[in-house]
Amino acid sequence: MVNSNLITFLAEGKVTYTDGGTFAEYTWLIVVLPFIAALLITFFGKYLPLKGAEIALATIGFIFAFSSYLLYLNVTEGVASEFFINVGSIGSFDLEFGWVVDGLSIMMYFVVGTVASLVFIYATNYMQGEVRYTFFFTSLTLFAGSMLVLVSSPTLLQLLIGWELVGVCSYLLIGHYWEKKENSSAAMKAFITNKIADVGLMIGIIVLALSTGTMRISEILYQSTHDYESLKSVAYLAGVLLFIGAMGKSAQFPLHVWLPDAMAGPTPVSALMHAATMVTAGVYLLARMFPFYEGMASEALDVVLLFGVITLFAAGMIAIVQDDLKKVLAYSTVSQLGYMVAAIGSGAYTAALFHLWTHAFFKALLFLGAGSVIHAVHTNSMKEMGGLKKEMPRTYTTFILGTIALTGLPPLAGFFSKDEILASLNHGGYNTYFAIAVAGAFITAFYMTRAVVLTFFGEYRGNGHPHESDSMMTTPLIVLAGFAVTAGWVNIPGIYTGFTDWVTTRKNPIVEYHPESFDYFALTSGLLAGLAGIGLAYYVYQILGRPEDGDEKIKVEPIWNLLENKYYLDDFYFKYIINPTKSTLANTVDRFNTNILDKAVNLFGVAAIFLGNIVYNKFDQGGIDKALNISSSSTDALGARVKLLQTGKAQQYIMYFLSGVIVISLLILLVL
Amino acid sequence: MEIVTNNFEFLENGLGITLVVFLPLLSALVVALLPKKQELLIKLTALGSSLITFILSVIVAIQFDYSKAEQFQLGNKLSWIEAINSNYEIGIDGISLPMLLLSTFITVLAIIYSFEHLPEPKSPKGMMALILILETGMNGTFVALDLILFFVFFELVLLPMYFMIGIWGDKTMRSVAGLKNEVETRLYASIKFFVFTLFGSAFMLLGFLGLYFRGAKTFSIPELIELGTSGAFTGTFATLVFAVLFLGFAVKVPMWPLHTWLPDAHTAAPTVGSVLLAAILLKLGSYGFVRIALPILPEQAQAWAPAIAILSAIGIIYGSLACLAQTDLKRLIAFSSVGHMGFVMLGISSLTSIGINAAIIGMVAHGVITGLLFFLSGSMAHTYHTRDMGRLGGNMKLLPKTGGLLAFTAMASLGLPGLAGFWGEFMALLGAYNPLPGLNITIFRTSMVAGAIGTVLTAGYLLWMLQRVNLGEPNDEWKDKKLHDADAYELAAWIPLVILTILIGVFPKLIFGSTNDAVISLVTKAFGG
Amino acid sequence: MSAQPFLIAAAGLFSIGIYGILVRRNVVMVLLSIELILNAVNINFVVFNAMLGDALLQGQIFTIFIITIAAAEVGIGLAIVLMLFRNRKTANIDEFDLLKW
Amino acid sequence: MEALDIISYFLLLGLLLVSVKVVTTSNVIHAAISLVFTLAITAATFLLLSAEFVALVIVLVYIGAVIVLFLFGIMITRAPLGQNAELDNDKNKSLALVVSLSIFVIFSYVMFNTFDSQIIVTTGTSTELLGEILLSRFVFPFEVVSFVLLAALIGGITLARQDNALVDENQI
Repeated sequence: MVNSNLITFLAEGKVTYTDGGTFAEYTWLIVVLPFIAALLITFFGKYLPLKGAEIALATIGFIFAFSSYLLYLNVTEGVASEFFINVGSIGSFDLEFGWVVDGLSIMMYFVVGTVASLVFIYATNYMQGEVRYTFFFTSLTLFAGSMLVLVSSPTLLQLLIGWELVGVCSYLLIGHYWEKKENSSAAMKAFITNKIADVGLMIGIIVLALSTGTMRISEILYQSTHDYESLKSVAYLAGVLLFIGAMGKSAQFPLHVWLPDAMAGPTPVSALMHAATMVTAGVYLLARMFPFYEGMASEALDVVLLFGVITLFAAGMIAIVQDDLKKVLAYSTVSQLGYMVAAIGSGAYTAALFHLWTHAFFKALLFLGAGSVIHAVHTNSMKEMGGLKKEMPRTYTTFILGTIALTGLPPLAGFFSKDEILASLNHGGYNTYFAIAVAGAFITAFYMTRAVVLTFFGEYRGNGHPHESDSMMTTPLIVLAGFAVTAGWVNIPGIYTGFTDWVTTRKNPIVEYHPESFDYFALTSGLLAGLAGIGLAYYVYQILGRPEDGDEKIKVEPIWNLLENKYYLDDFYFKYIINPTKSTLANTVDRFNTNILDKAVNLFGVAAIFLGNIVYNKFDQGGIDKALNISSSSTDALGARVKLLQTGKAQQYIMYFLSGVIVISLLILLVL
Repeated sequence: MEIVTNNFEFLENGLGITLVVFLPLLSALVVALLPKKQELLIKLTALGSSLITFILSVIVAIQFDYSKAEQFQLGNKLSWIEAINSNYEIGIDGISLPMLLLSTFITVLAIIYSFEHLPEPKSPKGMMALILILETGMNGTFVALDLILFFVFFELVLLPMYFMIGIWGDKTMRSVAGLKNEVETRLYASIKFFVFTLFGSAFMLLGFLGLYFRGAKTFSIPELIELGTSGAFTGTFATLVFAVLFLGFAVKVPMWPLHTWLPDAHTAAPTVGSVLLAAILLKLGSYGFVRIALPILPEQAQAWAPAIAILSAIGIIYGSLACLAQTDLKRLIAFSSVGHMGFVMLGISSLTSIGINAAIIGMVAHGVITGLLFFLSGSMAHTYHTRDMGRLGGNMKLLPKTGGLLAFTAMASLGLPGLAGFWGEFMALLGAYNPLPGLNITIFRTSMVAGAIGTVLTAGYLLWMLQRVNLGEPNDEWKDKKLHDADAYELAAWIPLVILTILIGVFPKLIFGSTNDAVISLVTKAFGG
Repeated sequence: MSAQPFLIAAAGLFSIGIYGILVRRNVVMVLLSIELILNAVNINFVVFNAMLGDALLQGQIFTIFIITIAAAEVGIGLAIVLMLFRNRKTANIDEFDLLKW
Repeated sequence: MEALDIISYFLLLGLLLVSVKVVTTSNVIHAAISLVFTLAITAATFLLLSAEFVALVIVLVYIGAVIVLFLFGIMITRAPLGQNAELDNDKNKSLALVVSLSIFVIFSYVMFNTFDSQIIVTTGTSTELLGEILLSRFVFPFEVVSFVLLAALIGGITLARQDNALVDENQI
């Protein structure tokens, strides 16, 4: 019998919907390549002149080129295709991988490709001479690859896979300097926090998959825009669960705690993680599932909005009190992610993605700039910086551009995106949230100005003589600064709104507010808040003087303490969740295991032995065995005598033998 | 593509599987007859025979008709004990095939590892013979289609494992709760293992006999399945039989609270013993559920399923929490087995095709991953002469290869998507969310949430283990010691597992392609869909 | 002529041989006694042959074989005795306890 | 009672007497000589039973060769020649006597009760017939026996040979 069934194991991809030409078919290349590259770097990187960095650079360069061309295709023709590969079926359920090429994913490809390429170039210089240089590039490549797996996924399954792979890579990268315990702890914290959120995502995916009967995102979105009853009944639950997942990756309050700690990793990692890869995953997920939210789970969007707004305010407040330059930026990221999530919550799909897009560039710029500074002064603490304006002009200029973009002054990128979010909030009638968002803009401007003043203005307070960084590091800064200035120009209300068309959900059209022209109320509020923030911070830190250790000029003690302790969230987690689990509960279980279960088993054994002893001593030994013992002891005694017969002498043996013969013969003769 | 015509027709009609089962036993005899001093010859004989067995099982897998995966194939039925109508009936279907392959595969690796790495007393002759006998027991259990035959093989594995733990086990003394005097770890563990599992299987045999007398005086599993699915076993009788079968299989799995033999056995066992114990022996229990308990007693399975789900959920949480309290590396991994097998049992208890598929891939994945974890921890315990995680640390620096693999395996074990462990966990939860209609949905969803929380705890203890063992600066006491990183034999045993982990993770069809039809047919037959 | 006296005499010879095996200490003497026993058997064979009037003379042929084997046995036996004597400096059978474990 | 009967009684009585001498004498040489007599009487008995070829073989092989071998054995093992009180194991004597007498009684009882037939005394020689049978019907066992002899020959030489390489010096 010929058996072809092993061959049917090989599956076929299936094109379901395409208008992007055949080029999109090869998108799998950019997803798979990083993994191959990571393998190559691991095994051969050591032997190459750049210690494996060249493979990473080539890979990421290819991804950049490929995604740029995709973006070009998208801008010119519009692409929306999906490809599926069956990797197994369970029950009637198909497990599929694949890749989706549409506006949203292409935008993400491009962001990942651009930011990652620049970060990689930067890292070749920044990480020079550091431990595990080659492995760093392996992880970095994997990190980018995992993000591509995530954003290219046409099924929830692959999304989950990419999601967790990103988590693992972040673990590897944050814990890069694992010789120190706080670094490995930070890595662990990131992973576990994300894992907790992933539980939400996982259950959400399970709920969605089982109520729709498919894992294909497009299919789920189709059902949610067509009023499928089975999906409707669980939509709110699923929506919230997915959002819990997004809260982990996108660092929403109160699961944001891992992100500032993640600064333990090398700065390029922070830049990549905060701008392009990890933290955008949550926003990406919400955007990807937006038709579902809009169509069926609009109540869940309220939750999203609430948490987004809380996050943007709370994180911004903490950023004000941070002394660590990178942590200021980290909390700023959390805050900006809050903006994006709030935008999604308010139904402003494009605005959220637009902010993601601009934020990716200027936040990468800020991080790399901070890295350049840290590289020069060998410390993270702003208390030991200052006056670097003169020493590091290129870093300073680009950092200032990034800051302006972040604070949202026109005509830089952040202005347009933040304005659109504010406009959406205003348009949706969320007055309180709008006010908080404007306050957030003020806070953003305040802490960024504070950071700039403390870092670049005044006198140098640190040790040694800082120098401008190498051109390998400053070039990416300059490129990113270019993006930070121009990235916002792709979506100017009333002038050019191409970005809206890039990322539009072609297959499951959505209804969203999109400003035709500037919302001047929102614009003015945001702009004024930003300017006020800059002004106040400049006044406090530059005019009134720099804060010395713990001696801020204006300080409201309780609030300050609350902020310094990060709302006591970490303490709370440690005191009431982690420690009870890790010590109390775990030890209880362990004690239960040894002292109750194990003891029960052992006692069972002991009881059996005890019972056995009774039976043995009283009944067996005293009764049956006594008789047996007598026979045995007599056997023993006999044996002791018979033993003497065992002389080893042939004659005696013959004698015994013959005696036996005689006895047997007599028996035969006499008896028979 | 030209399809290769079948050159192995002579292996059909049961010869192939029979060889897979009994070739190891034969070579164990050969090994036993070889002089003790011919160590290399002994090792090569064992390796050769296990390789041939593995190749035979691969040939069997190629011969297997995947379009009829729900049928028992390539088997035979020969008269054996006519007095009780017990036959030498063997065969494989889509469910047993992956398990058979796993068993033959892991055995090869175990033998490769044992080439150079045997604890005192070395004696490769004894170890090789025991491993091969063990393989016969394991393979036999997976192909047996007769309850008595199944029982014989099921019990056959106990003896070699008992000796492995008892002879090559941990020789330190330990105190035991409930006992006054300290006992030798290996002694306590081996006896506990033996008596505990024998206790369960004694009841199981009782159940088999009950089925025999109440059924059509047959021990044949396919016939009993026909009987069972047509509703022959009902009422108190069926409850009792399921209870005893449950006891027998649950001890082997092991399910909470019948798990306490496992940590001790694993801690005391030599590396190869732990690997085989974790990779294959535990699967015999869950395989028994899928092969015997569910299809023969479907009604009872439905009645018991919520209880099993609750116990599994407890097992998952409990195992993970217990892991967090461990200081002994091997004991931690042993407890992680309790958690992982909890996922397997959760999948089975859902009685859906998704859940049972999940259980099978979970079994394979657990076999591969935990097997590798035990390889690694055993090797480390051998190198450092301690399993105390408080003293380890900086392993990545001291033994980079072992450390790297340990990190990889820990990631796989915590259910990282893209690696084998993910499917079992995720799909089990998927199955538990929507169990078989008619089952208490609240219980199952609660169990699912507990399982999901368990994944977090799993990640927690594994990362914590990594942090304590792998990361950080090495302890001072290792500074001047010469520590040997993984050698060629170890890598040869480990790398295939790594590759398999990735392969199954990326392409689960390797397992599902074989199991799915069989599982669907099982569920349809037993539970009507 | 009755066969009984011959047979009884052979039995006697046999018993005497056994007595010799049992009491003699010198190995050579034991071998001598064994010859007696063999001789008793020979007599029996020949007597039975005569008694039955076998046309094939099987009794006698067996006797010839026995004699041949006996010769061989003596040769080997004496060689073993020689060996033992060389190694142990004695030929007394009760000083050997080689049959004990 | 015929003459042959009387002769046979005498012969058998003599046979028993000299054989007793073989096992009782305390002189090894005497024992060997007694064995010679025993065998000679046996040969005579065989003649009486019209087995003249076997009788001849006994005389040639036993008396001619085996006894010589025995004498050699006696000499080589340096058994004390002449009277030797230690030749017998006195502890065993009574028991041995009981055993051998019992065996004698049992055997003779069985023989006496089982075989009461007469001996057919033939006249003329059976040697020619014996030769024919031996080389026709029994030729194969005959050859086998010759091989046994050869093996015994080689074995005897191997065993008795004094080989320094094979024997540990200390044991000699």
